[in-house]
Amino acid sequence: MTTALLIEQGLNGLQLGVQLFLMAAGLTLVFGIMNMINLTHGSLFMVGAFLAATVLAHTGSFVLALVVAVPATALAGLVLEAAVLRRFYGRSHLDQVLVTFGLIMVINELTRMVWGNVPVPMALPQVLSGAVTIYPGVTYPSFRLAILAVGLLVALGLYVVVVHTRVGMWVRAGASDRAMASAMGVNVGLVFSLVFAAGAALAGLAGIMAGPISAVQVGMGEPVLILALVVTVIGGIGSIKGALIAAVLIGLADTFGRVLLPPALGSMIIFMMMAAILAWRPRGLFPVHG
Amino acid sequence: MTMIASRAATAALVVMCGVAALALPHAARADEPIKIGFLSTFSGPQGQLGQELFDAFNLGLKSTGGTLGGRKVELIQGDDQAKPDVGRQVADKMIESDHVQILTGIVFSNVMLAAAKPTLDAGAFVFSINAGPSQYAGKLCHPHYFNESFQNDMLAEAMGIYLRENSVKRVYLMAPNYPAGKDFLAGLKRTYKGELAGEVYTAFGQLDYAAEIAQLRAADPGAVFFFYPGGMGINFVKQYAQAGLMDKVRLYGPSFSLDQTILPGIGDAAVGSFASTFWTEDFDNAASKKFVADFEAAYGRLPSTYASAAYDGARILDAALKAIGGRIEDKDAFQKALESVKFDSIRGHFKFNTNHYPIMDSYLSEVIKDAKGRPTLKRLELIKADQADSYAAECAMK
Amino acid sequence: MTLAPAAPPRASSATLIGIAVLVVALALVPTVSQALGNPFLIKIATRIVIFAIAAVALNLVLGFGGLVSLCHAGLFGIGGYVLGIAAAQLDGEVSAALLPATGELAVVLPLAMAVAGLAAAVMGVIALRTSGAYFIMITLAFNQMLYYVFVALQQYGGEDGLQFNAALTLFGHPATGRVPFYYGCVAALALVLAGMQRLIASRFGVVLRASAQNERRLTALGIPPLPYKLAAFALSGAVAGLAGALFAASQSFISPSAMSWVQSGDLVVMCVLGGLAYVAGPVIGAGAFVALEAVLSGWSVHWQLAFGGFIIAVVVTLRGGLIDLVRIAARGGRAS
Amino acid sequence: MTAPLLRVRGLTKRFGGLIATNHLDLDVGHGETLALIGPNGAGKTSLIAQLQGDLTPNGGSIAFDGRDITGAPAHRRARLGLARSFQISSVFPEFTLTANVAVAVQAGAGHSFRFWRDAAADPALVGPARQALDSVGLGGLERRAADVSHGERRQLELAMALAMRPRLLLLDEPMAGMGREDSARMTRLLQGLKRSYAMLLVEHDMNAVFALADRVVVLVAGQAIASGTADEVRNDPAVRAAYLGKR
Repeated sequence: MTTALLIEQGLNGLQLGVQLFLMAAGLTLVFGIMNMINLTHGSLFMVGAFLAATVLAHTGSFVLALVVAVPATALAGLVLEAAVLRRFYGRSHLDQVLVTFGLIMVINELTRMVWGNVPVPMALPQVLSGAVTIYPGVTYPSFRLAILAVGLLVALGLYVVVVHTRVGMWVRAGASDRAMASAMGVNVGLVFSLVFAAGAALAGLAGIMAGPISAVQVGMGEPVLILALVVTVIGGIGSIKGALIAAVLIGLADTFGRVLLPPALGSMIIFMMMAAILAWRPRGLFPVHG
Repeated sequence: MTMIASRAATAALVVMCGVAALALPHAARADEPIKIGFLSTFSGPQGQLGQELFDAFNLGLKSTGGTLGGRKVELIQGDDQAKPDVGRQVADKMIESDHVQILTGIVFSNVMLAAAKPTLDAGAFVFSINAGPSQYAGKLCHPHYFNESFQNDMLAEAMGIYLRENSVKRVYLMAPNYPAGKDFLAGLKRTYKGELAGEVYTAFGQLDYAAEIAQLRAADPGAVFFFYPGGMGINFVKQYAQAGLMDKVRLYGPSFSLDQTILPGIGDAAVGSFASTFWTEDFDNAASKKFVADFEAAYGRLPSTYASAAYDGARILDAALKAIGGRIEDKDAFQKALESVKFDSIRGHFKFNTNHYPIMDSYLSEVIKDAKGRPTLKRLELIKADQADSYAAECAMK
Repeated sequence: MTLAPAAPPRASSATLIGIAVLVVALALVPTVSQALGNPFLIKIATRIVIFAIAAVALNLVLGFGGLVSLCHAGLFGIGGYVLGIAAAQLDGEVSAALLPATGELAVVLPLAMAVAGLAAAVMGVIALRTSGAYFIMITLAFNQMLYYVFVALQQYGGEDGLQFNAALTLFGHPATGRVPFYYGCVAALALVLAGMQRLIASRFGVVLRASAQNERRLTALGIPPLPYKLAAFALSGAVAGLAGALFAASQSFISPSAMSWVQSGDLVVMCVLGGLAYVAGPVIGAGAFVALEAVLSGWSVHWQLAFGGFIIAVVVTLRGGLIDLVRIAARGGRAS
Repeated sequence: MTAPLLRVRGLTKRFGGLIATNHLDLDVGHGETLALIGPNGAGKTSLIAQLQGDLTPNGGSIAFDGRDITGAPAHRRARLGLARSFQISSVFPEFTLTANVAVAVQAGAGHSFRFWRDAAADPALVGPARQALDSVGLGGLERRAADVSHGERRQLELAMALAMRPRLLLLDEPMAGMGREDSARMTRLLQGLKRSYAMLLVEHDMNAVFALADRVVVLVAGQAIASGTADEVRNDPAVRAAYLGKR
């Protein structure tokens, strides 16, 4: 492998990782703070992509698509939370898995009824449709660089919000001790709704960023959901830092595994890595609780 | 104790109700409608393909007045969820519970392999409008098994012929790591015979191809031949174009990777790539023009190559049954009628080979934008007239 | 008798009667099927019984051990491939160094159980280091590895799966006749249910159920939970392997798609749908799942909308699964 | 002169920068009831957890009946006769009271790889379990542990500890969260048990401590700052300053 190719594949791995992080961040927050396994996270990813593709098709503006679809996905998340999921915070993980499993089926079929079976086109934004030379011999698609930038910005933003703001303090308080947080005057229900909406917005954003490079179709959320779950547990449930590091790790392992290993092993590499890491550190790389 | 008993009774009830709901009394008579089991993939990410086949098959039925050989048709729909064992179970149900006489609609080869055996064992016909596994073209060929669409390798072999005859050097091969993917690449290699710049298999259902595309670029090939059906095709072609390779290294594939199941999802990015095919939207025979017009009117989209075969499928059944006065119950007669079927194919030349797979013309086509700005396939040149598959020699019918 | 989930099943003889009634009802299917003139009913009932065995096996660790395993489809598939490979050798299509070429169920079924149980034990040693959601995901990882291994095994059909024509026998008698095979499966389910019922009530079962409730307490009392959880996991895997072998036998076919993680998820859904607290709960879950899937998927291409809605409705309204309906009915009956 | 039943030497436990146990020396004699008192955060529960095996110390040694158990796993210590009742009730909520105690009996009756016989109908388990429940005043109460009152659950904990036929009871705030009446009842109960078992008692209820303890050790910041009879400790100026004075 030449240096140029090594750099390009490294960028590919990093970009895939960052894309996974966008998904895993919301998942790990909801999982860690509300102790809720939310399998509909993949559905929100899909809804974000479909909404953006529709806005884009009607207006031709990618920015407008972002501006409309991200809040709309957050709203969809809020509705989902208020209508069904809220009453499952106190239930067992199994019940959560089952109800969200049922919701996946329902949301998929509803999406199919609205948008049909045929994959929906979603073009690249004009400014980002080219490629940039970043090293002699390495040209890289601008849009993928944009994904990289967005992902890193989100990571930075999450860090600032969670660690340095009042809202972040509430979130952390709500996560560690609900009763205590309520006593301190934090509206835990509101905080949970906010966190859920934020997670949904991130999933939607991930879907929108994935739209131009992949097929916008029913069922597009589930493969990504599995990878995001892998990232979440490798990083340690509830840890944003862990999610970022695990996502990049998975992105790089997957990219180089696919290129360097025979196909059968290449498909397995992520799962072998997860099994090895959990055997070594049963609570993930950055355990949050206890 | 009462509770225990009623618990068990309710449990039994739940099971029995479910089971009983499947039961339908029956009796087969010749004046009854012909029963066709349409077993296809309707759910999950591949659900689009089943729907495409179903829509086109129904349109074909409509074009024959809703009858086959003058008899009414009862179409029983079933979802295999792209899982072989589910396909086998639903095929069993169609045979034993619905008493279908023909099983059709299957998309995937592995589902076909699982579902065809019990169907044929039960004496019913398998009439494939899509899945074309090599096993049933060769060693497993069966008097009651017909495939009117294609054998997996055929379009790849056609593309191999074109690339060889046009001296395209150092072709780079890519396909998903599953049986049809391997069939397609094997088919290309069978006729291309030139030096390969690389041969890469990716995971089935893979979303991101950036790493493979980087390797591809580094290998500096003369052309790329790829087989990615469905969503994988959309992902790959979009990402290939975004990597700036579309005008540097030409993209060749079978039409399943570049037809109307995929092109709308890609948008303009695929324009300028080439597909081998047995039918395109611009075929100028009357039957084909009617098909495209009717399909667009009925479903508001252009038909794909999948649809073209499904549409022809209904019309083949009609023509064969017409020849024997609709007597599908006479299995030998029906088999002979199918073997020598004459009908007005939208694909132009069509006849069944000795192994009950098609002999037809293959063409090269290019992805262009049509008058309405939609990406479509435009027929360019004939690659091979009366192309047959490569397994017919292994078939000793009966 | 207490109605609490996972409460010690005191009235075990009464519960055994309940299981017996369920089994007798299942045994009546061939008669019903004949009366209706629809032989397919037996096939779908066979599928229900086989998945019921797998779900009951899973529920040993899931409902009673509190371990959410997503690798049971993998173990199910291992059992299926043991039978499939053994039988396919008779056709001369494949060969395997470690497995006998035989279609004798008395040999192959125990073998399938042993291999699946061993695989479960090996995975359990690693997976049981973790707990909770981490356990779910590490078992998912193992399931995916098993899946890709069998996809890669081209000599056994790879993704296409493995078909075989060899006739299966039980103690030398043909075993693949539709009705006898069905009765055999029902008998296997009855044995598994009765065995599980005893197991759950035994000292071993007490430790397993106690570990699901409060592992720390159990340790403080002087019982290390790990060996017991591991034994339960291996046993559960072995029975799942039995179900897989019966599945392969019923179809003369096994493919990797039967061991995908989605299939593992389906087994979990069957357990939760039926009710985790009772040994027979998963039987009801498997029946509802398979029958509903078969009925709904014939109605509409949008069947998953109704199927998903049904699952949501059950989880939202019935905390203990479908078996709760019986409890509600019983309460109503008592009140009147 | 026999060696003490429990002998702790130089025990140290750190949580990051926080020292929970600081080179602690402690002895509990055969048949002795030792009360451990100290302000919140003094490291009492951490100490109990290290003795029982739930936490691994960073340094020092623990010997039980002359045998070093510093590195022994919790279940082995339990078999040797160390029984703990938890500060926050730790029971099997889905089991009945009898079944809860029967698990403790079962733990002392060899391995549990017994797959066939109905444990709930096994007199060898149920008999001693009922006996232990009787001895804590819960006889005849056949309910799920999740459904009984807080006080009853504390009694259940004690019954489970007794059913292990322990040699040393580690009681972590057995009166925590109890009303005055319940506390008094529990105190009487423990007074009755005092003759049969050695006890290490962590408790905030000073009336109970002074009524039960043969000796009192005062723990502050992981160190024993005083030791002696209840009266001696009560009058110790250092203790008054560090602990009693604050209240």
